[in-house]
Order: sequence, then structure tokens, then C-alpha cells
Amino acid sequence: MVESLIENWGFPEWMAYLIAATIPCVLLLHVVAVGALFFIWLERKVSGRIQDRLGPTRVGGKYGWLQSLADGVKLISKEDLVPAGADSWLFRLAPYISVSCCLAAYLTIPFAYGWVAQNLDVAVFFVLAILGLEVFGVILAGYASGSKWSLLGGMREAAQVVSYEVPLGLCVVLPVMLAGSMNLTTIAQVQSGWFTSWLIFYNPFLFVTFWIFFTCALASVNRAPFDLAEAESELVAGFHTEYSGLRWSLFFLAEYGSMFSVSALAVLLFLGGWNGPIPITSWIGWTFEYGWFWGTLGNFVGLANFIFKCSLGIVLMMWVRWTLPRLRIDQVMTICLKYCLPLVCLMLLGNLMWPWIAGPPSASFVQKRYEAYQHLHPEPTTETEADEETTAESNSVAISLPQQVNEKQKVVLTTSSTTDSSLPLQTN
Amino acid sequence: MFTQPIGVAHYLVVGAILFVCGIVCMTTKRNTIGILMGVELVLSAAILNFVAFSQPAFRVDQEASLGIDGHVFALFAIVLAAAEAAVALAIALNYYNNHSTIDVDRAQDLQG
Amino acid sequence: MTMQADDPRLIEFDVRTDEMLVNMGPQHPSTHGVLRLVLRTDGEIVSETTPHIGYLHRCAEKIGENLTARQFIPYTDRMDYLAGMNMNLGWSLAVEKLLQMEIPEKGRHLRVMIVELNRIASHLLGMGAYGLDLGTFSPFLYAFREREKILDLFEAVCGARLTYSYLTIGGATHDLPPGWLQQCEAFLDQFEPNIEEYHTLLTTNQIFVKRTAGIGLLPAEMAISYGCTGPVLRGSGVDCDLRRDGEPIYTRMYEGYDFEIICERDGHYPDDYDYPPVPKEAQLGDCWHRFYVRMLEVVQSVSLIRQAMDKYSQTAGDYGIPVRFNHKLPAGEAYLETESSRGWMGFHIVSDGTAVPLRARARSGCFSNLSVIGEIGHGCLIADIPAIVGSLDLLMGEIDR
Amino acid sequence: MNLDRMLPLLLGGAWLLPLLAFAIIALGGHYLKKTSSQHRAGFLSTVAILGSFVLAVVAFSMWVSDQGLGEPHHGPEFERAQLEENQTPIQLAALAEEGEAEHAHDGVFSVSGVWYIWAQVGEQKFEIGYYIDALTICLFVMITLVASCIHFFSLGYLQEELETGIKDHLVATSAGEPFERVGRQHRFFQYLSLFCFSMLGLVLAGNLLMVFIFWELVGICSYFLIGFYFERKAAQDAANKAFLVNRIGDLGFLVGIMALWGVLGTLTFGEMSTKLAELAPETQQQASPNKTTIQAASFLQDEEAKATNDEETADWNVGLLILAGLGIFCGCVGKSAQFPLHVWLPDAMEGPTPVSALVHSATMVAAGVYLVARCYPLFTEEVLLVIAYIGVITLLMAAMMALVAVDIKRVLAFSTISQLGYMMLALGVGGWSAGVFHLITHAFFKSLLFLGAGAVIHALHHEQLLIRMGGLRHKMPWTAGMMFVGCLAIAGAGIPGLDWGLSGYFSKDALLAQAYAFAQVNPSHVYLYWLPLAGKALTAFYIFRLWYLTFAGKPREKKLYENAHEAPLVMLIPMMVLTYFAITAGWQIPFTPSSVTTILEQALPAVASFETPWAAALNYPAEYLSHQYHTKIAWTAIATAGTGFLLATIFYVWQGLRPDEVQKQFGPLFRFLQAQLYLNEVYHFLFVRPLHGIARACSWIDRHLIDPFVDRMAKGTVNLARLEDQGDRKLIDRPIDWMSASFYDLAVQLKATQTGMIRQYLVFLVLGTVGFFFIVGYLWQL
Amino acid sequence: MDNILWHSVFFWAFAVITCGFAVMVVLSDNIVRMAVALIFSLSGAAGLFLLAGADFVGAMQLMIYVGGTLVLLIFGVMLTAQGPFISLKAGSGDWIIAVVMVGLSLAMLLPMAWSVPDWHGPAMGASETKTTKQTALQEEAEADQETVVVEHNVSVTEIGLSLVGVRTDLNQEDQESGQLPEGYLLPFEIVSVHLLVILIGAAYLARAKRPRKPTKYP
Repeated sequence: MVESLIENWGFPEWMAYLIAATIPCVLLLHVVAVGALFFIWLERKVSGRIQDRLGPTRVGGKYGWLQSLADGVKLISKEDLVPAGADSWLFRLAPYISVSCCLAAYLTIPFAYGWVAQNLDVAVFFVLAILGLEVFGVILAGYASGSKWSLLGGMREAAQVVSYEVPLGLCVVLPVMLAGSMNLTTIAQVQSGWFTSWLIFYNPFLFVTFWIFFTCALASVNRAPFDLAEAESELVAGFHTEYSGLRWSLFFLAEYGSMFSVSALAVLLFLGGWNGPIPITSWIGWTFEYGWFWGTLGNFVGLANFIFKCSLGIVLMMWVRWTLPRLRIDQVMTICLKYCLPLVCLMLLGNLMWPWIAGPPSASFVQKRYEAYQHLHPEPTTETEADEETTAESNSVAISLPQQVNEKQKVVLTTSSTTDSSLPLQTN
Repeated sequence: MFTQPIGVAHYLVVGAILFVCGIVCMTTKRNTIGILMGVELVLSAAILNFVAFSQPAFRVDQEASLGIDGHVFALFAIVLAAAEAAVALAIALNYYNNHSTIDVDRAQDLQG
Repeated sequence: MTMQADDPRLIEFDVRTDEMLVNMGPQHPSTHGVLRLVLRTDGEIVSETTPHIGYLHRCAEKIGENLTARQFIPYTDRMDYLAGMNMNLGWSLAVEKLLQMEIPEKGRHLRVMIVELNRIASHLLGMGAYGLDLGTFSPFLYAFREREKILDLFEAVCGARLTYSYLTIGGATHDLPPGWLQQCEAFLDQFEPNIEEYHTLLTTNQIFVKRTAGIGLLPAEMAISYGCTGPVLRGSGVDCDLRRDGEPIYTRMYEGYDFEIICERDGHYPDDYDYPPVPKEAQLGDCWHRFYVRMLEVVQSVSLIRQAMDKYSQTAGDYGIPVRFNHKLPAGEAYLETESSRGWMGFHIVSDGTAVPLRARARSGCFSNLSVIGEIGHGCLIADIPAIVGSLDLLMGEIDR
Repeated sequence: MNLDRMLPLLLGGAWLLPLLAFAIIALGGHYLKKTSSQHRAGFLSTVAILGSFVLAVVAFSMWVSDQGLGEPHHGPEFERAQLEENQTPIQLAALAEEGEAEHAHDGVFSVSGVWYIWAQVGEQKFEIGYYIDALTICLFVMITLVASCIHFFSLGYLQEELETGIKDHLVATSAGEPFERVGRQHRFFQYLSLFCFSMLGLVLAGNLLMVFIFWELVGICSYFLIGFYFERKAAQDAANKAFLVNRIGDLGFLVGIMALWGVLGTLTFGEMSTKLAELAPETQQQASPNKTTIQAASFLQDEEAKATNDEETADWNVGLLILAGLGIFCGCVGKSAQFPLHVWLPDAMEGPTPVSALVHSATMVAAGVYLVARCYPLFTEEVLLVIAYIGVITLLMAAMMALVAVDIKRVLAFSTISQLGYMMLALGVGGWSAGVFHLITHAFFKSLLFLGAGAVIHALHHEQLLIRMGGLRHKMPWTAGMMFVGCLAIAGAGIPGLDWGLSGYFSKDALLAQAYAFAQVNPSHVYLYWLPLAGKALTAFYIFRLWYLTFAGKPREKKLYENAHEAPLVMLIPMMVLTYFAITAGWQIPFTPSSVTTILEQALPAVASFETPWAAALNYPAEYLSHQYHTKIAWTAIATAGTGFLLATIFYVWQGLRPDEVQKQFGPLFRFLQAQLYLNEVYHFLFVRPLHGIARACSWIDRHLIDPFVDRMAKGTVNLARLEDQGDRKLIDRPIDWMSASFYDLAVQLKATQTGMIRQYLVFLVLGTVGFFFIVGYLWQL
Repeated sequence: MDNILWHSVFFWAFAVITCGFAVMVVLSDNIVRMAVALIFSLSGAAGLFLLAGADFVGAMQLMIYVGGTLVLLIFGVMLTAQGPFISLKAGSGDWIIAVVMVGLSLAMLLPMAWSVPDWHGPAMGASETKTTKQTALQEEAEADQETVVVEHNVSVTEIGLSLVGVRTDLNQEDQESGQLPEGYLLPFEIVSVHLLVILIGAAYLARAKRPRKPTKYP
């Protein structure tokens, strides 16, 4: 992207970088904001349907689709008061921490092949880390608003974080293990083709892991049975009792944003990312082999797939929210620590044993993985010979991924001394 | 300032400042948790230096950089710092539990 | 009830945090009406609960001393505003007892029908609110859907949806409108299958069971000693229902009706209702059982209404013409208790011969039910308090009067 | 029947039964000691000794059936003897040599063996063994017989010991009235059984060491028995005296044993004779019993055949042998109360009479004689001569003392000493079988006399003085009669013509005959015949004096006489048994030519006496040579005995001579004899006083020389210690204290830095590191 | 103006954040404010790591350090910061010592940091330096530059493999010759066991002290 900018539009280098950085940010921001609005409306509709009622109908047209806009306007107009006993500085800061963390998580999520803000090697790990930070916002809000109820809410949030983060982290390990790298793009590429190649159907362990991942994700987003932090019936409204107006809406935005990012992560890891159930794009040739234009077309289809799956995930969350009663804090902790964690460990073990049970992975899968890896680390030959004397002929990139590394086989591990981690965003 | 490339020295300066802040925090704060924060600062300064030394692009002769060793050391440092914080906090809470005070100066029992 | 050491739910507090006095204040969303609970908590664990009442006091009884018997009926409505009909019945029966007045049989069947309908409505709202306390919003809406239909029926009968003051001394203000029975019949027919839905929604819902089973355990002897009545008492396994063991003037209403008191006798409930089995975590006297008794009473009331409708339609005679407003009360006093949806509603009238009673006192079932909260409301988590309060099905109107 | 197996068993059994009785009584504890059941102890020990007697008799019968009763030894030599009846002594000596040369006697038959080796040093084994020959068998029978009779007698005699609350008039308590004590008959029988065991053991012993052990045991038993009434002062002194004097004798015995062991290298009897033969190989060892002289000359003039060193050892051996002989005899002197060491026996009469009867007449005192008999081959001529002379002196001295003794038991004691003198004389002059035969007969009639005296004392309630008795024959006819037989026996009454007499007659006659033969052969020692003859007269006199004073005449003390009564049957029966043996001991066994003497002769040892340079050649006539003088001697003996008898009757029956007048005439002699030749005082003067003197000297040295020296040494060390303490305190402690104090102060100052405030520590830490870096950083370049 | 190096820009930005909040931690009295400042400071440090090309370490810092340790600290603050302990004022004497210490140590550290010329920055001669942000294509543009900065960024797989013991980043010969150490398998195992022990210890220290006999209510 940067080079094309420099060449086509003749921007100075630093300007080019600046633009190249801002475009993804703006795009992502829109995705989150619009997504939040849409999903708020969707939630009202879905809960209405669940509760045998219509949900918003009158506001803005046929299906009350402007309802969330109305809410937004209401919230903006509301008075933004800071309670007396509150620690004003922290009180104001808390919502911004939450929102920023939630938005930061989108940095490494690929919406389609190549459409990713920063194709980090440690993408999955990065998303988890950022999700972990979000809890600070809630805790600070809970503490800063001075009232006992909000402090209790904050503490519950902290307790909940401690309990869900471990199983969540472990669930993520399984697909990463199979895909061979933490880069989300690679993981998605590995799942291309029929929906059977999705990792969720790869082996039964992964299927169960998906549902555990989903439960822990629910807990991390404070939704439904795990929404202890802002349990109306007990703690009035938990940590955001004292918030009103725009600050409260920021929290709301953060909640929906992280809801979307979590389901995006789920989709990418388990449900094949932007690959549709049926590989139509490859059939009709909309892939990058046939050129950049067709590739982008294929990407659009992928984007649609991705968005649709994420929204399915969110609907699933809503559905769970409006049916199940809330769990108690100790029950939440027992579920996460005493049930999910051991189960995930078992699944991890199962997954490790899978090649032993059901034989080595299918050739196509290995081929896809190899290709995906290639994309990340292009052959040195195509790369400009930066440094002759270092790349001895004998080096050949034949890394067989760690999973297959076992003592018995003598692994010839050679690597090119020069690898470039930056994504060949601008291949061709 | 923004045009000059960054070298290891810059990182060392930041590391030094962090280190000094950590030391001062440890010596001046009377709250045990405050002291723990000081410790965290000092440790992060150390890790910063590791990372700085491991990046070949920051120095003149590229080969002298620590390369992957720096990363691995930083990893180990982070992990152990976390563990250490856990133990330190456990001790602090125990002290608080038994003496119902978090003030370090009141913990003078082991004086000469 | 003290928490035994090996009770799994006993959360060992480790770091000695200070005790915190928290106000689950009058305007708390989960306290039905305006009950204020002062919780002494230590972290999440509640060590002591003290209820404060009186926020909804309208000194109805004092006013009762300046009104004649029939003029006092609307005030009884506003005591337990979810079961207004039962209150009217209670007051009117007390006065009739003072007057030694007998109302015709048709009136009695009418009263049974109306009262049981009102009981169903009250239980439905109790169930919905309880679901809300535990965090699910949907059951509340389902409950209101049914309750709306009943209120329509009542509207048809006495023109009001909440404060009816329909049953008065001597019978009812006016007879059932024609075609009402058919509407009621239709309601009952479509209501019965829905009960199955509520069970799946809440009673057997695993999270609901986890949140209520074994919580707020109220042993039978404590329930009796604190004077709990109604579903709370029956939830603890005490087989006592005024409709059967009450005073003759009241039980005569229910003569000829075959109904069995809903209570867990030696390990199982009366088996003429198809009801979901008791989960193994639930112990007798805990929140789950109280909730479960109310759900079964709804089914019982449906069968009672059906019988009442048949009897009403078969018996001839007037529906019990009410006495005049300034009807003179004989000197003396009378006290009568009736089985309202939330417990025994007792009315005590002292009159010196004039139309205006000297003293019109109401004894509320919810009041004694609430007094138990101090006993069973400690040693548990904050999240359990709403569950316990909800299970007691309190109504501040009746308590504060 | 094989003797080798049966004899040791039988005799061993007989020997151990009394020990068993002793053990049971001693360990029987309260069961036997209770006054009500004390009589059981008596029955037990009596049964035990009867058992031993039965076993001894069985053994004797087996011995006799196997070895026969032995014939008198005058066989072919006898005829030859008749031939040379009237030849001169020198021819007699020659005849002896030829006899000897002609046929070698086939050695003494004996059964010996070892039961248990209790110690072994090198190849020298100390064992418990037995050496049984005819002598042992006879002595066994004699001892068990006499002991049985005395056991029965003492059952009766110590009757009052059974009750409690016995008043002992001889012991005065502080308050003056007689001392009251509980009866202890069980203890008497306990010691009696122990005594019998040790006596039988002594006789049975297989080697000298074992003999010595039982020698000591016997001494202890006599100490216990003498000191039975240990409350009495006299009894205590007598017991001590007896024991001490015996010990002196035993000392000599021990020296003798050591010397003997030095010479022969072995102590067992069996091997001793063989070893003797080896020591004198070339001397024609006179195997035949009748020739005892060994040509010492040939032995001494060792021609060139022997190496020179053999020569010295030969002299040296003989000297040692003599010493051994004398040592052993010294033991016998002590035990059998011979001349120098006889003083304890008269005092030993303090013990109860049965003790005196058994221990101090028949057995223990005879042990000495038995020992001499057993070790006969060892004695050289000199030693035998010494034995003879000691015997003569003792018999004369004792006899004279017996004349003047007034206590009935003392008279008998002196008579025992003189009879022992006779036995030693017999052995001294080579009359082996005569001496031993006299030992046996003396045992019978002396124990009879003692039991009689016991019956008299018992009857007169512990009155022992002769001068207060008299005329008891009416009260105690049986006792009187039996004692008269005893007196006759001891006097040696008999009819030489018919060769019939009491046992004493035969034994004393053989004895005198041997003495006469010896005197004939060795004219220089003629006194060895005349003095015993005179003694015989004295014996007769004092024994009949005794009898007359007690039984004849009128009772001198009316009161005593009234309540005298005949002794009960349990006391009379044993006296009757003893009387029978006193009479028949000397007779020939009907239908056989043998008698007790022939049986004894089976055990005659082959004499191997050595010719020693000191003594002139002494000829020891063989015993059978002495038979020829038998009849002549008999008549002289009877004559002397008769004179003695007459003299006594004159004095006491016919009151011809009044004893008190005679006393006045022979006043000084009478007093001299009365006081036992002042020997006690002499000993006291010779031994006791010097000893006390030495003791005082030693204590003086100890007190005045050694103690001061030691005290001064102690004071010196104390002063030294004090000095050293001062030095330590001043020189060493002070500097060290100073150093520790200074360190302590330094530490206190340093302590101030430990404020306990963590934050200050941290400040120090940082400043320290920064300082360090500054120094390293900047000073480094300089 | 000449080319703005975004890398430097971001570096200074994050540096300012980190140091600024570090100073704020020192200066503020309220323990909760200190905690928040610490969070921002360490997040800034994580940013610096990313800028130094250590993606994995940066993510680890964010996740473990900020996400884990600081939540722990927040817990500690919440549990103890009741009433008087929220803001414990340190005596003025301490501040003076602190200032002296700061002066001294900075005076030592800073010159030391700048003492080694090698550390000042990449290829002194080159006007431009490559940062991880600039891709390989960039070099063609500056082909004329005499020294070419070979940008080497450590990828996660390499770190992962080295932890397991296979050093893919070093060329083969050195490894065979044995001078260079193999991977970090042993330290990796030791750290895992070490962690286990520490956490058990911490859990034990802070475990619930169950009252010997159950009181009427906890």
C-alpha cells in the first residue's frame, strides 16, 4: 500500500506511511461504530421476539431500525454527572480505557484475505492480551464511582477476569497448534475450501473446544449468564451505576465492540474466517492468482461471509442472554476454573493425540498450511538477494511445523537467514 | 529529533529513567503495594534493556546484537516477575492480615 | 440458619476485609415495592440482614375507624394490591361473621371462582418477578401475558384491573356479566398447557435450580415459630391451608370442592398434578420449594375455578345482595383469617353498635413471612438475597398498610 | 559286673545325697524352718544319710563280689617267714630283697575317672574325679554307718531344739536372765548333712586338689557345728580356734601339694605312683608291698649312663619330695589334732555331743590319717619317721591330759587325740593296714563312747562335769552297759590265747606288733615300741576312771540323780548298733579266712620310698613279718591294759587310793596336765602377742610416717592449684574479657544501622551501588 | 523538512508516555492513581517493545505483566486500600534523599548509556535507517546508499523453536561446531517448575485461614 501511494500519488515517504496507517484505522472505527448501532437494534428486536413481543417498531421507519440512533441521541443529550464521592480523574478515564482496548483488538483481525490492519505474527496472542486489558476499565469504573455497589461490581469483574482468561487462552491454543502459526490470516487460509475444512469440524475435540471458547468469550464480554458486573437485580447496575450519558454509552459501545471482536476471533479460529461454506470464489476464479482485481472481488465475498458469521455469533449471544438467569459469582468461577479449564486441557491432549488416533493430517491440509506459510515467508529466491554470503545454498526453507517434530524423525531444519516478517502486502 | 534513527542508547536512557523512578518509588512509598509497583518499574526497565540490545537494527555492527537470546531472556524475566509479584503480594496481604496495617514503616520488628 | 462449616457454599474469606454496611435500599429494583434491607456484608458474603419497612404506610387501619364496614372495602384492595379480591373477601367475611350473616350458596361459588382467579394472577406475577430477580427478563413477560388475560376477565366483572373492591359484605357488588363464564372457560383452556412452558422456563432450568436450591433454607419449626403462612409455610413442608382448616364460615365456601393442599408430605407432592420432579439439590423449605408450591397452587386454583363455575351455573338464587353502606354493626368484635395468595390475611373488627367500627385491624401474612428474612438471610452471598426475598413473595403494600 | 561303671555311680550317689539334703534344708526356706515343721529337716537328712549307707553297702558288696575279701598276705612268704623265724634282722632284710626280686606284686586294683573338668591351664587339667580302691570302699561304709547312727541319735538328743523359747542358761543377756531364743534344729541337720557330703567327698576324691577342697569344707562344717550355740562366748571362741588351727595345718598341706605338683607334675592319685616310678627308673623299685627299702645308694651313684644335669635334678627332686611329704603330714597334724596343733580339739567339745561323736571322733579327725594312708607311697623314710615320732608324742601327751580332765567330753577328746597318735605311729612305722584298721575300729567304739556321754548329758540336762555325776548305772543301765563295752574296746580287752577280743584288741595289737617289728629292725628307735605300750596303760586307766566316775559309786549330786532317766529308744538303738560293731569289727568274717584287715590290704600301696642321703638306711619290715610277734605282743598289751584297769578300780571303786590325795602329791604335775601343758598360753605367748606387737608397729608406722607424708602432699597440691587459679584469672582472663567487651561495643554501634525500615535499607543499597560504579568508572582510568 | 521517521516519532511518543506515567507513579500519593499510572507506563513499555521489533515479548508484556500482574496489584490495592491507607504521605526527609539518589544515579547511568558509540544508532554514516516498519522494497529506492541495513525481525516460530531447543536463527555450521549453545530447553523447564513452586507458595501463603471451629457466621 505504502509503495503504491508513494509512486502513484508522489507523497513523501512519511506522508505515505501516515496515510497507509490512517486508512485501516478509520475503516475499523466505522466497522465497530456501525456494528454497535446495528447490533443494539438487533438485540432489541431479538429479545422482543424471544419475549413474545415486537421490540422497537415505530422509531425511524418500518422496523424501528433507527431506534439505536434515537438511543444515541438520548444518551448524548443526557447530563454527564460525576458523583461527589467519586475519584473524578479515574472516573472520567475509565470508559476511555475500555473503549480504546476494545478498538485496539481489531488491529490484527483480518476481515478478508489481506484486509488486515497489521498482520502481526502474534495476532491471536495480541488480541487476547488486549482483551485482558479491557477489564481495567471496568475495575477503575467500579472503584472510581465511589459507591459500594459499583465497587462490588468492579470486584466481581476482576474475579471473573481471573477465572475466564485461563480457559480462553487455552482454547485459542488448539487451532493455533493446528494452523502452525499465530497469524490469523494463516489460520483462516488453512480453513479454505469446503466447510468441512473448517477447524470446528477438523476433529471432535476442536468442536467441543469451540463451545468452551464461546462460553469463556461470553464471560469475557460480561454477557448473559455471566453479566455479574452490571447485575441489575443485585447491584442496581454494577460498575456503571453512576455513569450516565455519553460515558455510559462508551461502556455500551465497548461491550458491543468486544462482543463483535470476540465472535470475530471465534469465527476466524474455528469457522473458517472469510471462507464460505462452499468455495464458490475459487470456483469462479475470484482469487488472487487471477490477478488483484479478481482477488479483491473474492475478498468482498469473503468479507460478507465473515460479517455474516460474526453476526450469527452475536445473535447466539443475545439468544443466550434473554433465556438464562444470571449465575452467582462463585458459580461463575467454578464453571470457568473447575469445569472449562480441565475440559480444555483434555481437548488439548485429545488434539495432540489426534494424528496418532486418526492418522496424519490430510495432504490437502498440509499443502494449504504450507502455502499459507509461504505467503508469510516468501521464498528467498523471489526476494532481492540482500546478502549473498549469508544465504548459503544449503539453506532451504523446509520447516516442518513443530507439531510433526518428534524425536524419531531427524528434522532437517534450515531456514533462510533472512526472512521478512512484513507481509508481502504488496505482492506482484 | 524525529528524523534521527533510534539506537540502543535511546532505549537505555528510557530504561534508566524507568529504573530511577522505580528506585525512588520503592524508597519513598510507605504503602507496601507502592513498593511492589516500584519493583515492577525496575523490572520493566531491565526487560526494556534486554529488548533494546536484541534488535540488530539499533546498533552499528549488527552481529553484536543479542538476537533471539535477548527475546528469550526478556520472556523469562517477564514470567518470573509475574510470579515474584504474586508471592510479594501474598506476603503483603499476609502482613496486612496479621497486623491490619499496610504501612511499611510499621513493620519494624526485625530491627537490630 | 447458620451455615455449617462443610457447606460448599461457605466461601472462606481470606483477607480480613472490613465489614461493609450496604443498603439494599427502598428504591432497589429487586425489592418488590419499597422494602429496605440493610446488609452487613464482608466482601460478597452477607453476614446479617435487617429489613426496614414502613415506606408504604398509608395508615389504612386508622381511616377504617371513621368509615362504615362497606366504605372500608376499597382500602382492603390496596393492602395486597396483587390479590385485591382476596382482601375484599377477607374483610367482608369478617364483617359477616360479626353480623352472623349467611350469604346464599351461589354467592359463595362466585366468591370461590373470583378469589381463585385472583390467586392465579398473583402467583403469576410472583413467578415473573422472581425470574427478574434471578436475572432472566423473559419469564416476567410471559407471566404478564397470562396475567393480562385474567385482568381482562376481572375488568369485565367489576370494571377495575387492580383495585376491584368487588366482593363486599353480603356477597358481591354485582353479578357476573353474561358470557363471562365462557370467557373464563376459554382462558383456562388456553392457560393450562402454558403452565408446562413456565416449568421449562424456570422451575427445571439448571441455572435457576442452582440459584435457588438449598438457598434460604427455612426449617418447618422455624417457619411455624415465626408465624409464616401460605406458600412459604407449605414450602417448608407444613401441611396447613385455611381453605381446609380455617373457620367454618370460611371453609363452608369450599365445601363440596375436592382439592388437596399443595405441600410435600413425606417426600412427595400430591400426585394428581403432572409436575416436573423435584431436583436432588433442592431441600425441603428452600427457595425452590416455595416457588414450586406456588406454581402447583396455580394448577390447583385452575381446577377449583372449573368446579366453581360448574357449581355456580347449577345453583339458583341471587349472588348475595350486599348490605347497605351504613349498615349497623352489632356491638362486639370478630376476627377472621382467610387464605390469601401470600398467606393468611386476618381482619379484626371491634364495633360498639354503630355503623362505624371502633377498630378495624388487618393482620398481614407477608409481615410474618418477612420477619424470617433475618434468620435465613445471612451467611449467603449478596446475589442470594434477591433470590430469598423473591421466594418469600413479599408485597410491601400488605405489610405497611 | 563291670565295677568301673557301677562303682562311681553308686559312690557318687552316696556322696551327693547328703548334699541334696543340705540344699533342700538350706533352700527349703520357711517350709522347713517353721518351728512346727523343723522335725522334717531332721528326717530328711537322716533319710539322706541312710540312702548313702545303703548305696555304700551295695558298692561294698559289688566290690567284694568282684575283688573278693582278699587273703592274708602270708602266702609263700609266710612259709619262708616261718623258716627264718629266728633269723637275725639282717637276714630278714636280705630275704625281703629276694622276695621282692622274685615276684612283682601286680599293683593295687582301683577304679578312677573324671566326672568334670572345671578348669584347664595349659595341659594341666583341674578335674573333679574319683579314685576308688578297697580303702575308699571300707571308709565309705564306716563313715555312712557312723553318720546314720549319729543322725538317729541327734534326732533324740536335739529334741528340745524343736520348741521355741529355749532358755540358754550359759548365755547371760544384759538384763541378767538367761537368753531366750527360737529352736534351730533344722540348722544342725543342715550342717551335719553338709559335713557328711564333704567327708565322703574327701574320701572319694580322685586328686589331691579335690582332697584339699573337701579338706577345707570339712573344716568349715566343723566350725559351723562347734559354733552351733553361737550365742555362747565359749562356743564362738572354740569355733574360731578350731578353724584357725586347722587353717595353719592346711597351709602346710597346700605347700605340700605345691611341692608335690612341682615334683610329680600331677596330683591325681592314679598317675602319682606311675610318675614316681619314672623319677626313680633305675632303682629297683620295690613293687612288692613287703620290701620298702630302695637301694638309694645305687640310685645316687649314677654311673656314666646318666647326663650330669640328671644328677642335680635327682637330688633336687628328692628334697622337694621330702618337703611335699612333710607338708601333707603338716595338714594331717592340723586336721587330726596331732601334737603341735591339737589344742583346738578339747575346746571343740563346746558343740553338741553328736557333733563331737561324728566329727571330732570318727570322721573328720580321721581324715588326716586317711590322707597319710592315701599318699603313703610318696612319703620318704624321713617323713615316715617324723610321722611316727609326732604320733608317739601326741599319744603320750593326750593320755596324760585325759587322766586329769574332769569334763566327760574333754576326757573323750583327749582319748581321741591319743588314739590318733597311735594311728599316726602305726603309719609312721610302716604298719599301713594296722593304722587304717585301728582308724575304723576307733571310729566305732569312740563314737559309741561319745553317744553314751551324750545320753548321760541329755539325761542330766547338760551337766558335763564328772565330779557331779555318779551312780548312774541304776538310772541308765543300758547306757552304762554299752559304755562299758566301749571302754573295754578302747582299752583293747581280749583273750590273746583264743585270739578273741573286742575290735580294739585286734587293731591295737596289730599296731603294737608293727611297732615292735620296726624296733627290732631299727634298734635305734626302740622307744617307738615302749612308749605306746605305756600309753596303753594310761588309756585303760582314764577310760575306766571316766566310767567309774559317771556310773559307779554313789551319786554325788542328789538332785541331778533324781531326774536322771534312761535315754529314749531313738538314742539307744544307734548305740546298740555301734556296740555291735565295736565288738565284731576285728573278728574274721565267718567261713572265710579274711577279715576287715584283709579287705584293707587289697588297697596296700606299693611303697616306693626313696633312699635319701640324710637318714641312715632304715628298714621297714613288711607288715606280715610283724605277725610273728603277734601273740607275744598281745600278752604284753593285755598286761599293761590290765594294770591300768586295776589302778582305775583302786582309785574309784575300792577307794583304795583317794584321787584328791594323789592330786595333792603330784600337785604341780597335776596342775601342769590340768592346764594342758600350758600349751595354749605358750602359743598365745609365741604367736599371738608377737602378732599384736607387729600389728601395733605397722599401725604406728602408718599413722606417724605415711599419713603425714600424704597429707603434706595434698596440702602442696592445693596450694599449687590456688596459685595457678590466680595466674589464670590475672594473666589469661583479663585480656580476653577486654577483647570481647570491645567487640560487643563495636557490635552495639553497628546495630544502630539496622533500623528495620526497609526503605532505608534500599537507600543504602542504591547509594552503595552508585558509589561503587563511580569508583570503578572514574577511578579506574587513573 | 527531511523524511520524518515514524519509528522515531512513535518511539519518542511511547517513551514520553512510559516515563511520564512512571514519574506520576512516584509523585502521586493515592495508591489507586499510582496503580493506573503504572498500567499506562507498562503499556507504554509494551509499545516500546513492539517498536523494537519484539512482537512476542510486547504481547507477553501486555498479557502477563499488565494483564496479569497489575490485576493482581489492583486486587491488592482493593483489598487493602480502605480508609486511611489510601494515601500514606511520606516524610519530607525521604524526598530529599530521593532527589539526591535520582541525581547521583542518573549522573551515572546516562553518560554510561551514551558512552558506547556502537549503541548510538544504526550505521552512523547512513542518513536513513531502516526500521522494521520499512519493507525490503524500500532498499531498492535507496539502492545508492552504501550500507544496506538488513532488517532482521525475530519471528515467533523461531522463539518457540529456540525455547524447545532448536536454534533455527543461527546458521548451521556454528551450531554443529558446538561453540554456540543450543536452545533454551533447560531454562524453559526450570522456569516452568519454578513458576509452579512459586505459585503454590503464594497460594499457601495467602490461603484461607479456616477458623478452627466454624463461627456462627463467617
